[in-house]
Amino acid sequence: MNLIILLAIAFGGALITYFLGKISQKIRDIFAVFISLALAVIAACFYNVSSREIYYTGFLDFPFVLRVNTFSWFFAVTIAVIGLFSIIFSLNYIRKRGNTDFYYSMMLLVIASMIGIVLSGDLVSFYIFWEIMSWSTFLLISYNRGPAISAGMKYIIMSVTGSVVMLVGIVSLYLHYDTLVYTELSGLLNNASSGYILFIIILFFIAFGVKNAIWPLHVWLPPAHSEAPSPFSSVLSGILIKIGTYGIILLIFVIIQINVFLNLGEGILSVRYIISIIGVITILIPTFIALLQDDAKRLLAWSTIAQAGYIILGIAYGTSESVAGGMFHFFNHAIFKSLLFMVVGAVEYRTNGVRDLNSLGGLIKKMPVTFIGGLIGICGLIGVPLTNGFVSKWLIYKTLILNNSPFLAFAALLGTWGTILYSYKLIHNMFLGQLPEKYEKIKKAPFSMQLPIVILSLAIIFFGIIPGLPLHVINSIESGFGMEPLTINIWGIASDTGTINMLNIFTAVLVIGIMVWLIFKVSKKSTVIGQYDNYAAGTTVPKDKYNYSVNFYDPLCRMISPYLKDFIDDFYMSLARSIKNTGNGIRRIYTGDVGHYVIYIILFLALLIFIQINWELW
Amino acid sequence: MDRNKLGKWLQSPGKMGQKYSLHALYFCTGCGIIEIPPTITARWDAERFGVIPVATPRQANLFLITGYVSVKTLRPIIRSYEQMPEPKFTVGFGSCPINGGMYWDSYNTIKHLDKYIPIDGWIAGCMPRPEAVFVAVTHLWTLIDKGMADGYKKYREDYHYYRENQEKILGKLEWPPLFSSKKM
Amino acid sequence: MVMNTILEIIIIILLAAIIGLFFLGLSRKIMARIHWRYGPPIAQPVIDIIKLFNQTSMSHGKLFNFGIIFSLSGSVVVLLFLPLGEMCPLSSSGGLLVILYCMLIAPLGLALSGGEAANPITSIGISRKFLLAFGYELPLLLILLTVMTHFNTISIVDIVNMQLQTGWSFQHLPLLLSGIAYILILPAILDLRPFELIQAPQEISSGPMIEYGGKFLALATIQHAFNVFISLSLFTNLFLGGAENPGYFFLKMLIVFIILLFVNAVTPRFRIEQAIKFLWRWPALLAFAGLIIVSVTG
Amino acid sequence: MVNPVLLIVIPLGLAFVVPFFGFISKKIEKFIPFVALFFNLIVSLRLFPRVLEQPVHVSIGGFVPPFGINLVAGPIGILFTVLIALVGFLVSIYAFDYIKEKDQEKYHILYLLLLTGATGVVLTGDIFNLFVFFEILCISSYSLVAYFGDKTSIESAVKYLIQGALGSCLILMGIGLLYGQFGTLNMADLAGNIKSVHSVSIFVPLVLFITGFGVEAAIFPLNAWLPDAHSSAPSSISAVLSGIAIEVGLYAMIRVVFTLFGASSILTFLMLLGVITLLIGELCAFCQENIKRMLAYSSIGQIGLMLFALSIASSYGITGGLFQLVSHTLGKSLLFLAAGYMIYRSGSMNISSFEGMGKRMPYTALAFTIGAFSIVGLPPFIGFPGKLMIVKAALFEQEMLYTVLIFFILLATVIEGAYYFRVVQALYFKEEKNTQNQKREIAPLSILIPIFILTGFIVVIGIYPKLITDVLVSSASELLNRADYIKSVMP
Repeated sequence: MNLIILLAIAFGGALITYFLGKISQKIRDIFAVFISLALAVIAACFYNVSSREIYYTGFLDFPFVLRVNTFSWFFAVTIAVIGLFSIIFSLNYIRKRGNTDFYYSMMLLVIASMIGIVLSGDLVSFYIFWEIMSWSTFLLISYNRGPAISAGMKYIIMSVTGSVVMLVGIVSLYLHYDTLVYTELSGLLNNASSGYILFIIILFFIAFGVKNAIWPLHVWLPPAHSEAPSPFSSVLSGILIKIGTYGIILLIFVIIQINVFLNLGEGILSVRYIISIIGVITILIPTFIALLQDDAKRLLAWSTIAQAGYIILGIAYGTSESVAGGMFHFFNHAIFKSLLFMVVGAVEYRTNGVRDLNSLGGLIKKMPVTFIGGLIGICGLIGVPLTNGFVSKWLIYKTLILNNSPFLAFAALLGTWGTILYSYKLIHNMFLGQLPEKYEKIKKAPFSMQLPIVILSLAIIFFGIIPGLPLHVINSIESGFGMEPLTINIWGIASDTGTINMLNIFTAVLVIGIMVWLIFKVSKKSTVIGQYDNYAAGTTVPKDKYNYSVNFYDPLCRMISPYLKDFIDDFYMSLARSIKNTGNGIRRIYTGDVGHYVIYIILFLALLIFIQINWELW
Repeated sequence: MDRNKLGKWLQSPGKMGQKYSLHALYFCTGCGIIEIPPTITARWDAERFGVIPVATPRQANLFLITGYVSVKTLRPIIRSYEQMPEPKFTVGFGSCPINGGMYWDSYNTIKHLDKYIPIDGWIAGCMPRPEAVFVAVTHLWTLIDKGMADGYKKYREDYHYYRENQEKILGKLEWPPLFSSKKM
Repeated sequence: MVMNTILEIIIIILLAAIIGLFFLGLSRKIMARIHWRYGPPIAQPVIDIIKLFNQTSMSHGKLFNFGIIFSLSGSVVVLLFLPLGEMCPLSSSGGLLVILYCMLIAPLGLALSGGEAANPITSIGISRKFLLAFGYELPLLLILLTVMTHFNTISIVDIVNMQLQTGWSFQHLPLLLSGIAYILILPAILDLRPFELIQAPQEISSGPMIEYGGKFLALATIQHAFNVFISLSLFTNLFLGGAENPGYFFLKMLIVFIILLFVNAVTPRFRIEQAIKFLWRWPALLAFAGLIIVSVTG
Repeated sequence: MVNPVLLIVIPLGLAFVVPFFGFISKKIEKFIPFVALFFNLIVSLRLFPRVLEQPVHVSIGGFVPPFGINLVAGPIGILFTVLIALVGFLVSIYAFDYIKEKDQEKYHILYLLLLTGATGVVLTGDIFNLFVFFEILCISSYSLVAYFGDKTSIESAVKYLIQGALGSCLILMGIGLLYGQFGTLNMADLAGNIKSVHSVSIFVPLVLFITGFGVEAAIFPLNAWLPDAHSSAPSSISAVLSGIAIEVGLYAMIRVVFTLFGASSILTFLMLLGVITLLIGELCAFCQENIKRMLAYSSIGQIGLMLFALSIASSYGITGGLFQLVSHTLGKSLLFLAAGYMIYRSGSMNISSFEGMGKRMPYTALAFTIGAFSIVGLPPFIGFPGKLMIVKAALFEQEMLYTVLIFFILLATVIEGAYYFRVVQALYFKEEKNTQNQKREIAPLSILIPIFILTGFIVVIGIYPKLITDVLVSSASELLNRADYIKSVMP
């Protein structure tokens, strides 16, 4: 199987889907699912394959290189699988909306271009796929209309800014080293001056930072994630921003080698520390902002930024454990964040688009499976032991503590406690509390929504108990980067400085849980009562009013909200406004009076001659 | 007091538990509540009998109705009583719940509380002193020992009677009749 | 080997239950004595639990049941990570960080259970619980990081063993600061005054427990007892040299607990903002100073 | 043996017989440009391989260069010819259904004259001849701008006329000055005589040329006619004006600067001018609500970008600039054609009137979107290789100035993206306010075919730029090697 065939299937599938939709909606749905399934299966087949394919396509002088190794395999499979689930989830979600052909083909195009990015073996094809991803994402973000339009605008402008900056970096690399193929490029920068490396890092980091929503570049993400269709939000949050992560890993470990990267700068001012600190800021501020959100998807969007901060922190810190933690967290985040967006999407679907946390509640009685998905999702997000998020965070914390960076560790850990607050708020306000009367007749989510939710929930638990599987892959990626691999076993990590064994914890939790359950079961049975048989100081429970969800963390929010103005967003908006004002000002040059125009021409002429006569510049 | 005798404990721990851990819900309907603070604080210290005040009916198994019961307060009383887990005991405090007391001819006072919920014991007086509460508690112990503090069983058996009486006064009640929901 | 571990687990759980319930009883007794009352017998919590198990109870649904089970098992699991002398069944499974995370399970379980009860007062309690946890976690994290950085390990067993060689943590200056900070936040962890915000029976009718009756309340009480044991045991292990000897261990915990009870008996209680402000000011400052000293010197 | 003269003679001749055909049948008229330009396309494509080996010289009337009028069909000339013929041909198809006014024949005559002028400019080797063709181009475009005959179009045509005439006048003065000094009008001959532009007597004609051609090429601050003219002309003419006329102006300017004067010292100035033009064009376009004005300002910006790239005067730079030129010709023509039809249907040039067009006219809207993406420089469309090459050329110089300028250029690209994406969103993601027109209408084939062909070119060259890069490289070497040009014309 060639990589080019994989890409051809991906891109061709996207195109064909559009035209199939003109024939029959049903066939198109099946075809879209089939294509994404095929992508996932084929991508998975490349496990442990390491190959390169070079095509001289005549794109200027650049060869078109595709390559697969464990690193890109890991990302490709994650992308394909999450993509598959999102497509399955879309089946019902999108059915009643207009423009479904467009939706599916763009969805497949985004997935295809992401697979293209991770499989490309040189920076030009990387860039091409990158831009295809950018604009197709833009079209999908704007799909929902209304507020989605400005969200899409924000996204594409930031994205284009990032990518043009990256283009400068790519071209600069090409002019210096005359090649853009990773394998030839890697190691060449060993001899470059540190100033040049810094220049390259900054250029690339802006582009990847925009996509990965690193703190001062994150402003596009909250509106984009919240306004996009939910299945696409899960793609956005689960894998698309991780393409930024992929880029950063590519930059640090492939283009610039890790030892070069670690030796840039000294102590607290070294590049790795600065990026780590940026990562920590990315964790902390968005976590607190997420606390203040009332829109379920916007809350998750801010949470996505915060989790991306963990990934950046882990990768930039640069020890082999932290990098493993970062990459593992990428994988975990892809699972649980797309799961959470699907959960919110299912609720949104059944409640006809309500995602305001203040007006939902009590849906656990109506949508139990969705609730369980949400619960497991937030457990993974928080990192409760036995879910996958735990191991990755544990790795990051551990290496930060043992390498004497307790303040970074502190900030990261504090972020976790913020995560508990907002994620409980999310699940409480949607599923717990009193069920409003208008939702009494809600049905449970349809099968095509429950299936991905269930599978992803199981995956969270599975990889939480058996973290060895992904860590094994990550280990071989790391040894590919020339780093010291971790000592792992299937249940966890067994290094000298700290061991973790999920089997022990799992057994303990299981046994103790069963024991407690037995005690519970043996003792007197309890009567099941409804939500209106509730303590209300003896009075009857008022319907629709007896729910505490508005301003759930009001005391804290009152304390912190003055400090949490999103001034970065304001800054960008004022920048945009000032550009617009400048444009309006400059437009005045064209007065509409032809006399002025003639004067311009004469003045231009006269000025040039005058300059030449006086100073003889030319 | 017999609380230190291990033999009895081993015979029926459940019953002993009920006796010595009376978590009381004070329903401050009227002036009777004024006698409760001294009862539970340093002067008389009800906690040495295991009687402590709790906040919600769910945690309580002793229901003290302190003072006269107006029509308006009857509904919360019934509601709270029904929300308490079984076994549960009720004590009417003062003469008003017994027969209306000084409000015997008031148009909106409940004269015979035991028509609406079962009462396990009465403390007569206006007001009864805190010592009377202890007398009531010790009396309740003997009743529990003999298995005669069975108001909650009566309520279950004669639910129709009570519900009828309640609805006669209060009109149609908002909540569905009890004892129809299934066990789990 | 396996039998040994199982035996250890059973011993630890029983010991923790006994000590925890004893402490609960003791607290009521001591409080009564401070109030010039006779007070209930020490075993009163046990009596309560027996009674509660014999009562019927009302359940709001499956999650209502699951939450309390989850919560209690979470507490019990934490016990297995804490060294009690030589005994520490899960010593090789992640150390202090796992304890930190497992301590989450208990409040999360209660919160879920309370959430399904559909009672706004429960939600208020839960909200307070998380806020207060957020308040005390900030200093707590600093404290734990100070300890971990000082000993350069994340394993609590190693920390205890190192204290056997170098003396109690309290003897080292940065850890002394952290220890004081820990004592300041302990009432918040144990829901004692001046941080008794979560149950607050006079105000929000015992908060998350509001719908608990019968066996639910019994399990919650047991969970609380474990929580008392865990917090005190963690403090003792980290700062007071752990359990060279079970008797001493118990004594250390007792002394710390009695100090807390005295504070509990004589103070009123904070509002939630005041509590967070306090926690983010003094304990956090002390712990922060400790962490700076450790990271500069170590 | 095809002769480049045919490229000029046939359209010119056919232009004048259009009225005669009009006597026979009004319907035939509109096929005349179609036939002429199809012929041009075939001829120029036939010439292509030959030109790449060796530039083709034609001496009119048999006089050898310094004395007679000659045509020089080098790679750059033939590249332009192909572009002109291609876009002209497609626009002539577009005009079948688009131009429905009574006096069609004027349109067709002027249209053919415009393209003849453009072809003449790029093929001629004689500076006066260049001026003449340039005037043909300009005058026919003045008239075409006024084609609708309403107040705004006449006003903008007059504005255009005044500025254009001033520019032509300056060019003529420059020619006069040169002729007075050197006694020849042949470009190669003149170039052989001019060694440096330092002296005022040489510099003044240079500046006159730059200013004069700059007016047509819409260099800031000489470009004030452009937004008015482009927005009030018929859309097919806007496409040609924006896709061909200003590029030809730029060609003339570059040809003069590079070949005639060899003025490498003024290039830095031109480059700065290019960046300023780019920034001002994009900033002005950013706050436009009128779609055609927006596209017109965008053309100004693109011209600035091309001028910047061409002024780098390295092989990379000129290749990049020419690539950008090709991509702009294709992309902007497509945008004007697609927008033109949507304007025709909605009856308003406001961007808000485009809302919901994605549903009403899916194909046109799709083409517009692709054109917009291409102009912004997103792969896999033709704009991206151009942008890549320009960045490469600028960074290749390894000078601080270039690196700073390239960031400005990229900023301008972002601004450009912002307003194009706004239109794309209006097309697809905003509901039309007027609910009566929700009906789906497919444009007639004569509209769709040119649009689709242009879209096809944009996608294919975007994926496979090697299709034209070879030509561009040899064009660049033709522009750069002044001595070779002189030697080849005057052996």
